[in-house]
Amino acid sequence: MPRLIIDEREIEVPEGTKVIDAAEMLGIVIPRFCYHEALGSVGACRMCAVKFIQGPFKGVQMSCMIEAQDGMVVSTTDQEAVEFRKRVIELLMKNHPLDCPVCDEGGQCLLQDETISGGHAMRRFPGPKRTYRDQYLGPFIKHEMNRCIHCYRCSRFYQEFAGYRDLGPMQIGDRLYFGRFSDGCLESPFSGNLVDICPTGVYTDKTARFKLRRWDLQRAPGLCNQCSLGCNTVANAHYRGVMRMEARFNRDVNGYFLCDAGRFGFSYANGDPGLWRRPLFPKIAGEVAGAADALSAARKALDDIAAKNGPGAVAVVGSQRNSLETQSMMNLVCETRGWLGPVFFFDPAMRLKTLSAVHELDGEIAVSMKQIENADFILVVGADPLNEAPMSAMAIRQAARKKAPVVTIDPRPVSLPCDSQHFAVLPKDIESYLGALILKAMGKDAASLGSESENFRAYLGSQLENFNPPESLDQCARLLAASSKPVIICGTDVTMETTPAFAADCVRLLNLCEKQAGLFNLLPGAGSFGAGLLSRTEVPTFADLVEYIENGRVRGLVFAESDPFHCYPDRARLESALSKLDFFLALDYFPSETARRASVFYPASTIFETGATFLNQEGRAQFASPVHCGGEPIRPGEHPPRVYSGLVPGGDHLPAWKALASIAGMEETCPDIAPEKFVPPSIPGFEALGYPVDGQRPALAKSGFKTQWGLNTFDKSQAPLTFELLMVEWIFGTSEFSAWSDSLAPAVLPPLMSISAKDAVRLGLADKDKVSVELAGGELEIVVSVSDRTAESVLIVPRHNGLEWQKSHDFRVFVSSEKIRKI
Amino acid sequence: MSESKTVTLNMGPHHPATHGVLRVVLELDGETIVNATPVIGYLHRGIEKICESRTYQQILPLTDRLDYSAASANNLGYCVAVEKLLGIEVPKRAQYLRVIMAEFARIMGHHLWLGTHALDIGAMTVIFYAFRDREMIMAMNEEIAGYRLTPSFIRIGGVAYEATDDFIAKVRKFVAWFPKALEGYHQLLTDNKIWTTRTMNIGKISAEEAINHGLTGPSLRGSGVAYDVRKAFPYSSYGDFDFKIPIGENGDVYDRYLVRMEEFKQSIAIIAQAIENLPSGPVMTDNPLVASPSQPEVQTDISALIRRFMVNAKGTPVPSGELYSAVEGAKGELGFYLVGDGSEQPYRLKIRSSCFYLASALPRLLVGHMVADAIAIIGSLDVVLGEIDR
Amino acid sequence: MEKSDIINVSKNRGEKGNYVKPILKGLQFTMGNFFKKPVTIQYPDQKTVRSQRWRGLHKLNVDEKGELKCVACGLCAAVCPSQAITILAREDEGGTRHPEKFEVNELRCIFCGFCQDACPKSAISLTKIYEYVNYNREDFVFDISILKTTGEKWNS
Amino acid sequence: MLPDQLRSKLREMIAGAESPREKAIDVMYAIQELQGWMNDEAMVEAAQLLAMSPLELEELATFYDYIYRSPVGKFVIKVCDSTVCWLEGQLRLTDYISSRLGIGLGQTSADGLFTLLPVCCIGYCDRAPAMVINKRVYGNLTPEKIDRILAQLAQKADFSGSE
Repeated sequence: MPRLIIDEREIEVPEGTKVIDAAEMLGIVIPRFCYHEALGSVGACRMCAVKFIQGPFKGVQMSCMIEAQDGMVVSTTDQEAVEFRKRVIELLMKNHPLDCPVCDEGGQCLLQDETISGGHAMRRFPGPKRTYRDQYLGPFIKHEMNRCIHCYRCSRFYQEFAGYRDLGPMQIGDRLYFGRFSDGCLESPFSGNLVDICPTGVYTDKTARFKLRRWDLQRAPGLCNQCSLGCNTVANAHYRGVMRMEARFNRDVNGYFLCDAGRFGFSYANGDPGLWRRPLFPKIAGEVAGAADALSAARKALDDIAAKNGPGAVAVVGSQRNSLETQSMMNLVCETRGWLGPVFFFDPAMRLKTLSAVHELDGEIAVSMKQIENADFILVVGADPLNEAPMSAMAIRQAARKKAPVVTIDPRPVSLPCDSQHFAVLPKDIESYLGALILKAMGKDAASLGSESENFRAYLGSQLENFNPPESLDQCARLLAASSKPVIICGTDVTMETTPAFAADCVRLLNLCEKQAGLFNLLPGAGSFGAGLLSRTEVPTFADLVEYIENGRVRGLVFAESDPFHCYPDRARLESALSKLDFFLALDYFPSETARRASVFYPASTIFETGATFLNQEGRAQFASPVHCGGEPIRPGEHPPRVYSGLVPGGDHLPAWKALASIAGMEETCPDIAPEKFVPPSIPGFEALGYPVDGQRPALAKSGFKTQWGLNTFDKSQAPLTFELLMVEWIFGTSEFSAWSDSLAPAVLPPLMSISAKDAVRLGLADKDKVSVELAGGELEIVVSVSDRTAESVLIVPRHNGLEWQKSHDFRVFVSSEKIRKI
Repeated sequence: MSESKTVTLNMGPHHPATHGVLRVVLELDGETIVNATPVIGYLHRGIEKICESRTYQQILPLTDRLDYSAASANNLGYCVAVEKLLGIEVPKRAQYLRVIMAEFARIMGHHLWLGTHALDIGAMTVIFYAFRDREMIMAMNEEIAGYRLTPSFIRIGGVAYEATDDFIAKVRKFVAWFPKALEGYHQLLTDNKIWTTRTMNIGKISAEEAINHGLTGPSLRGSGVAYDVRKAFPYSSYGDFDFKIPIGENGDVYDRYLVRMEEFKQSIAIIAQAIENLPSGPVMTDNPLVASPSQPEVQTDISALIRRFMVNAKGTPVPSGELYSAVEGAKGELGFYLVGDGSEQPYRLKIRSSCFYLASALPRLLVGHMVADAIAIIGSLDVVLGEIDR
Repeated sequence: MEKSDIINVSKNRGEKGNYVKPILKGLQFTMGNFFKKPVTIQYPDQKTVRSQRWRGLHKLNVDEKGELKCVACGLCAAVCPSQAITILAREDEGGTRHPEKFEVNELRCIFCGFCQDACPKSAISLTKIYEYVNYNREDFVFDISILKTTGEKWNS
Repeated sequence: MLPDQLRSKLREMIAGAESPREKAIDVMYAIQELQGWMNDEAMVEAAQLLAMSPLELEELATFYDYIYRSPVGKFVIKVCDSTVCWLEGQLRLTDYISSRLGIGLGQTSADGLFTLLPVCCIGYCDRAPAMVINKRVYGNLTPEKIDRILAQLAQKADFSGSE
């Protein structure tokens, strides 16, 4: 560990630390443009010059290019270095246009800050400035190339870090241009990070264009709740609306970056009737009512049903986007009042998968995204990281950049922003491939590993009887055997019920072989981990609940941040079931069909208005602070308010969990927010933490081998010439957030059904053909995309908001070949 | 059987002789004051708290509104404090212009005191002449700063604008003319028997007591203590000027009157020296963190534009540290206790208001006097509620 | 402090017993001024001239084409100590930035002139108008249309 | 868009390389030889052949002065604008050429014969000022010499690649 002296202060830093980072550890921020911790150093901008007084280097050098070494004495304030930096900034400013007043970056601009701090005050160069033509870069990013200072951060991020190949540096010298080959949308779903990473205003946020200045914003550390990763954000609000999102640094979770779905998918939370669609007023039977009236009406109706038909006639339905607070309150309400629920899952299989994924994960095998980046072998099973949890794909790329092999086993044509070996296999075969791979990697000497290994071999022996693994699997097994820190990324969307548990035990087996293997599950939503923790076994899923409604057992429903019209595969049945109910209440912030039909609708507040805790898929509890108080957005002409009001208009919205407490008559008895009272004591780790719990991973008990994989209920049989209809997620266009965030709409691609090349030949279909698939509920018309990376005998269809996939009538559907017709 | 009972008299807050919204609760035994309690806070605007959420530049107009009768002196006090914390040097020309503005502010403040104080006691004439001359200074404020009462002319790092020729001509004219006007005030009051009878040996306070009560400015000097911040801790080039500190002997209303009358004379002498020896050069520091560049620069030079942007939008980051810095305001020692935390906004700004100490001495001064004398005593202390209440 | 810096004003103070002489002296001063031209003027019939630097009502300046110079950068709103300025920007068809809304609440304003000092485009300036009346407080919230023509209402 | 013959020749060329990318310059030269410059369609096709994104090829194409992304004349005059040539009066000579041909830097003469471009050091400093026309280097330039060279070239219509 080298020790060096910077500005007369001594510090000891880890081997390989750059001098610029060593100084930052001391709180000395050396000016920089091109250097970024995530991107590394290139020494392009010459801004981080410091004077090396003693040691192996002498004189003015770039602190980002030199690693800290013993005996170094560095001065950042030396006159020579200061003068050097002043000249550099003067040169960088040579071509910068007179743009600050019209530039959105103004006020949060690194170039502005460094110009001031560098002491460059007067332009001396009288010559003309070079100018460029700007490009159209899609709906999210505005390109203004004249402002560029040629630091290369954008192309380094875009090409090297994120792994996309359509934006980069062109020309040389003074003509250097960062852009695309021709105008068009950026292909990367991480393009929004260009806004954060650009030290000046070349790339600005188009969704927030000209709407704000940094100093006008209310900012708060927030969370992205669109997938299970729980990336950290900074939410920026203005005029009671969320205006933009920035990534917030969290070394263990998302690092410095954020995906575009998370960054631009916030407008659902804004409620200006003219611009956005968020419902802001409580409604009783479709008529606008006061908040208190709506709550008391709901309370009375539910009490009546409970009194007449017993408490079990009322059920509480949640979803994958509930916060931990809502989930805990639903649990508490159901326990106290005897109501049925809480129902977190629509699909019974998904419930099983989530529960096993959550309960099989323990503190020893769970890994964070940071650990994925440092893995030396990555095995993706039944997961499509880029579509299900985009930032995990970014983490995989970082591992791949460090030469970690990436293997994907999935029916989908999984594509990652890095080289990977793909095995297109049916969901039922994923375990066989995984098992065979692990078995081969364990090698012969693993026989001595103990009973777990024996069980595993015995189980696999039966499974692999008729299984002929391809050659390439042997190659992968050798790489896995050679690795020391492999990570298995296991999905829950298309896998069998047992796969998450199986994957967990595979990880444990690898650990028996003296590896530090890790498991990283991808769950269906931000609240999935909490739902898995708090789900009680006797509680039915929504699929069961529909039956109860039909046979009259359940007469009243509460939907807490839940929209079955989005998730339930049989719309006709759902409509008739809901019409049979005496009463149902919707607590939501989406203008969903459920909210529209509800007997009473109460507009719950969003994550931006009332803080919320989420457990991400590795069990890390994180708290999103509220950023604004909510209420009706201030329209132009209303600010500053001319009339005094103690209450923000429309600002009395409660979060779903508080509304629920009030409806259940528990606002008196309900504990004030405190996790140890909320979360049942059966889940360890919360009682020691105060509220809000943030950034910590409550200790997950060591669970050990479960070997539950023998108890497979999954029907593996599939008639010949039938296709399994696999419903999958896309990064844009399938989630509820995407459905109601108009800001994401331009990025949503039309739905495509992916089939394998062989199947396409068999069915006589070609790429871009439009087909009609006959389902139980009607015909589904969709364009075909043929890929040789898709597994055979599956039809892969996104749960696209522009597609009426709710005709499929069941969560698992098979379609025979004659039902697929080209039109 | 006779019972002795005191009468409580509420003087103010809307009383023509309390000059603002000062309220004094008087307890009277007959016509003699046995107890007096000043009540303040009717003009409280929370300036100190507002300062914590404003940039250093934005605070400046607020300081105008402390002792609004002598606004430039407050500007100067605040700017000197911030500049000390920033560690920047103000150009000499700006320092001289500041002195001119601050001394004009003192004269303006004394004009207001003289006119209203005499009016309270019954001498109606003086206020017309005092205000006639005060108007001339206001016109000069307007000429150089664009505003009459609250010029906000002195800015952090210098002054807002260059002095115009017209301004300098006006100052010269005023300097030449004012001693004559001052002679007029003396003619009207100084030897007048009614005036001396109403003021001599009224509201007497000894030097020791005055110090103990924290009195500063003319009220302290009236008791014979030669303390003036301009001499004791010279700032803004006050050391360059030749002027004298007037002191009294008796510490009564009349001596305080005489001290202020002499201060008129000294102030005008300072202005005369400053305007004649006005150095050439810039009127604003060239420190890029402080100075907002000129309009032509901003419209052609991106570096200047960025400076404009940062200075106005973000403000000037001031190093962390704390200091107390005082100037001699029209009423006494006006101190600014400033705590910087490295950001663009002060962590705390405490204003040492000289008037607050003057008002707190009222119970001591009033007791034993007649109600009618209370008017003379309050007037002689020259309190301004804008500064007390803040 | 040096002795020479101090001047004792109470030295010549004495109980002067004469009522008449000082009063005559005062009267002499008054009579001396009695026949002089008055320094006051007959406001509002007569008005004094405001200085070039006078800080009166705001005005939004226009360029040669008659379009607002303002680009809605927001500096004036940021620097305003009394938060009297509200700006919303919009993007026109050509992608340039314009003020969608520019409001100055003249009742909040303290006329410090920081806005015109801050403006990088010389788009906002303070006029010499210091007399302004309205029947409603709301009418003192000046929007673009009023600010463009500030003063026409009261000058006519 | 590319002629089939050329395409198969390019495929062959790429197949012989360890990684396709290393042939990027040769492919572009080959295409340029045929059609004079690299237009957008040719870029996209070449990128496909090389398994690169069009942008990646563009990065290379625009980096090199000898690959033209816009149409050029028959003779491309590249005057060296580096230090030594500058010292020896490059600016004067460039002005001379541009006034003689009636074109500025980066322009092509109306008859389509000449294009004038600045270029970074061509390693001919000992005979500065220097220029390159197509593949031939000329040093020790004087106005008279330039007159001679240009007249010669204008006559020689099929001056294409003599060394």
